[in-house]
Amino acid sequence: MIASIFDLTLCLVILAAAGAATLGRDAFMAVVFYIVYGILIAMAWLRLGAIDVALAEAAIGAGLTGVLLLAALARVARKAGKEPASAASVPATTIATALAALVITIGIAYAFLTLPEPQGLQGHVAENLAASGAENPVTAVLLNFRGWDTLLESIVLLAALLGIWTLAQDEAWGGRAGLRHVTRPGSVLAQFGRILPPIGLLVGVYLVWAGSKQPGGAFQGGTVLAAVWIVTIMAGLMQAPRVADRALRAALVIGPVIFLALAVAGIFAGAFLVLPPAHAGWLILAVEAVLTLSIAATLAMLVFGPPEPEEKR
Amino acid sequence: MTASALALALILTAPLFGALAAMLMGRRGPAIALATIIATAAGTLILLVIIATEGAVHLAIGGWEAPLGIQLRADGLAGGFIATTALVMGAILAVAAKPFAGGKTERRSAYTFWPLALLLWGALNAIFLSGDLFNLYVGLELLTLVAVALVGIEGKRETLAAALRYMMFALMGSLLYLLGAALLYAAHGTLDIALLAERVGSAPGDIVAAAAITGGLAAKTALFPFHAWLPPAHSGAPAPASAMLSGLVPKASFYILLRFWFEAAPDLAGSGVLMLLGGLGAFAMVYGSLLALHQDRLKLIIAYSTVAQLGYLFFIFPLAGGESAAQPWAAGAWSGAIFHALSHAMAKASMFLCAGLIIEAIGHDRLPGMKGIVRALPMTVFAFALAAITLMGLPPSGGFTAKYLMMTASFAAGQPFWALMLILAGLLAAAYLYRPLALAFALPDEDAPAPKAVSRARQFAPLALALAAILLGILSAAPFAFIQIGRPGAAVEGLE
Amino acid sequence: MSSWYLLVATGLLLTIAGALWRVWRGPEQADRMMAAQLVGTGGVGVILLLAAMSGDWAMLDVALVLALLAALAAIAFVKSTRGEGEGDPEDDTPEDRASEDGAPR
Amino acid sequence: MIDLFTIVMTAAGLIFFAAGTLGLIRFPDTHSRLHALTKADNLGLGLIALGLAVQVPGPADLFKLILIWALAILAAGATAQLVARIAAPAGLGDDEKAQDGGSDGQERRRP
Repeated sequence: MIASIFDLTLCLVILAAAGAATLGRDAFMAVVFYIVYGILIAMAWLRLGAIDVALAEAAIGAGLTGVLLLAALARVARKAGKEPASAASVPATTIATALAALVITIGIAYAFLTLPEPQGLQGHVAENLAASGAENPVTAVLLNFRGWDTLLESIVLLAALLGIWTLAQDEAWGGRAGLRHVTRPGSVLAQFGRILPPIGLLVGVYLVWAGSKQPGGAFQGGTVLAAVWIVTIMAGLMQAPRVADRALRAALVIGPVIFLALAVAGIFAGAFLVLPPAHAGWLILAVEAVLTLSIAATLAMLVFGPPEPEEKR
Repeated sequence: MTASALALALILTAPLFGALAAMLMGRRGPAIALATIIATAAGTLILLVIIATEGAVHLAIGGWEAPLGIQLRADGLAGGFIATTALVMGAILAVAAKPFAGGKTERRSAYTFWPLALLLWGALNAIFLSGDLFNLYVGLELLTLVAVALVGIEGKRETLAAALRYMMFALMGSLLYLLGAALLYAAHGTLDIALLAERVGSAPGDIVAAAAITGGLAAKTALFPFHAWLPPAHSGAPAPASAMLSGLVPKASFYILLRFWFEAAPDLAGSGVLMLLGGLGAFAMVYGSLLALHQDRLKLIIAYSTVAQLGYLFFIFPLAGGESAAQPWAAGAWSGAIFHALSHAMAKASMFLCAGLIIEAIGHDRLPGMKGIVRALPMTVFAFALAAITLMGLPPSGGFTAKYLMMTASFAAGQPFWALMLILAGLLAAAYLYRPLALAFALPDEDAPAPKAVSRARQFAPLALALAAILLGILSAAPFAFIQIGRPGAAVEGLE
Repeated sequence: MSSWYLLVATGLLLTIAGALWRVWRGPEQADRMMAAQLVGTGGVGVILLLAAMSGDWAMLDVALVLALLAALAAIAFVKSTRGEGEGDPEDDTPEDRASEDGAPR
Repeated sequence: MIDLFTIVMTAAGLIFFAAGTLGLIRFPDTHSRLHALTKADNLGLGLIALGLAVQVPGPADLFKLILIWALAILAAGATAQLVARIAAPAGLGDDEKAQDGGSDGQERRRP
């Protein structure tokens, strides 16, 4: 009874946040609602027993994406010289979009209600868990059973970064990503930038290490590490790297490169991306470790944005 | 280690390795691209031989069979698309080597172009080989992001707007597709296409899923009425990017539609759905052609032509799908449409590369300025003309074979409407391609500035592509048989 | 006991709903941001209670990540309000800004 | 007995949260809302964490619980100060700011 009340309340609050993010006139407000929405969705995932997803949502949805959107908003304001105007509403387009969304929602809801008993792959995963090299079934799926998806996804992140880099101005190319951040030594922000990173580092590494046994892993750990880096730079304790920096580029690609190399090595075992059960455990941990590095670097660079021209600093 | 595993690994990973290497070593893009072309072409050749001699190849990634793992499938269809992609990418990258050359200092567009182009290739190969609905989604996602970035790579304001619009359409498409795949997984407990074929029925969930997947993929293939993003995006990008975007990228979502309707859910393909898809295709064909007639810029003509040409790819659904699949004409309709997809990929990429070379020579692509360009760029204009022959469907091109096969099937199926539309499509293509060609061969204006010289070697790449499209028509017997390998329903008819 | 946890969690959700109202109402950006902070803290509280209720203490990691990243959005917000994104909000006298401008980079 | 402790502490935590929210909704200006909020929600979360501390199975989880609370205090304290600084100049022209969606310190932007 009380469980249903909780779930119902949660659903209503989620819908309210989503509605406000969509319908609100003010872009800043929409971003704040989006952040709030991420926090609420993480709770919903917990209620569904999907701790891994909740972790990812808390880290990426509520954490990093919010920062990304705030930075984007500030960038638009800077370029346009004023608060970005809310999207001019074109009645016909808006109505058509709303109608399409309504039809799709009704269709999905109807289909969902008529679904047979869900028959996922939990049984298959459990049967093969011992040979996967991971104790956490989610990690087993991500790094072994469906490792090819994960490998491609880690490259999707890089593609997004390349896309953002194409937005740089030509004369700024090669320079430091994003804006230069300055703080006064001893200020609240600077102190905060000193205290948080060690804790964050600990948490990030813990999440990766714990990932093979319990919820966690490269994506969640990498996001936390990216956040740590971002805080350090925003607090003015470090400069963002140059986009032409060799070490940065090596960090960006090392995860996917090692994962790809492992995939190719699998052909000696007769297929592609084969992890021999005897070695799967440490192989997964090694891949997770390098993936974490690459994901952290990529996500942080996504947030910093393209390099800005020197004279504007 | 088996030869097929080696071939598949090469095809899947060489472009991705190349992209990562290009990302690491900013100024070595062209050299890395060359190495990638060699490695991928080697893998492709091995795979083609294996498919031709031993039939379709199946590989469980990581050794995990469906439904747990992801299955790779390389049949004649996959082989045809992979080989065509390798050819087209090779030519495009050869032409791109000059404008995107490394140089002494790293430049933004030269740096980002190579990893993006190679990632695009890697995403295409991943899609063509995948037999898993979610893995296809990941491939599409990679393809979409890369394609959007390539549209905006020149950093001009209006191309960025086109890129954003493209992204909105494409992401909506991805989302719809993902919803459909999620519904199918919830209902049937698998994402594997072969397993889904045994399990998908006509429950409401299956129908909604099929609608979502089809709608999403149609938006990505720019099927009318989701075509609005295509012309500004394809014409705004730099020519080598346009060639990839127009020749290859929409084929990936079309390919997934084929896999879905012919393999995953053939029983769901009622005549209504198939007619709707074909009908929208016919509409797109007329609409795109008419708009192509009204353009005054070469790249826009070529881009609207893509809307039209993609349109009649969809005739494959009424002609070879559903109840037609078991009919004798299905093989012809199937191969015809695939021939069209492949020859269009070559011809359209060739045309955009030609347009790029013309822009290099005269500085713009407005039609009046092209007068007499044949004197400065004879090979380019010749290549353009050959590509035009394919797009019009004149013999002996691949486009002709495609139209011939589809028209025969259309009469055999008792649906002559599609044949009429195909004839109309050819006439309209001739009309909108006539203008640039006529101008190219006209006498130049006396006061026109002299075009800049473009090296012969670079003019050769589009010519090679256009010739390949013609050769596909001349040597059509072998590709016809090859594309049939592993075709769903082929065994029923005793064709092989 | 688990009913109690859920009861408190439901109560926390209601306070979150109240904070949402403030996000909507504003009027200052600072108001919206602070309200979002309250949602974050309340969310951490809810997750702690959910962990206790289900007995699955791995959920604490989610609360940990949320608490760690809660400050990130606020810092990004503060930073984004500076014209050029740089600078410390504590440097809010014109003289500070001027001296900083003159400083060698 | 342990459960009773948990019940009392979590209930007290909830009350603090409720009070904080009430302040957030009812107080008239940005600064007083800020004060109400930072004091209440951290104390609220602290009490809830304290109440649950006696329920955790092992020292590792206890450590996490403490860490969570410490992080929340740290984050809320620092951000409250920072946000207060942002809100400060805005107080001069509330009406105008409210119209264009809030303060963003543009007057200090360098060319």
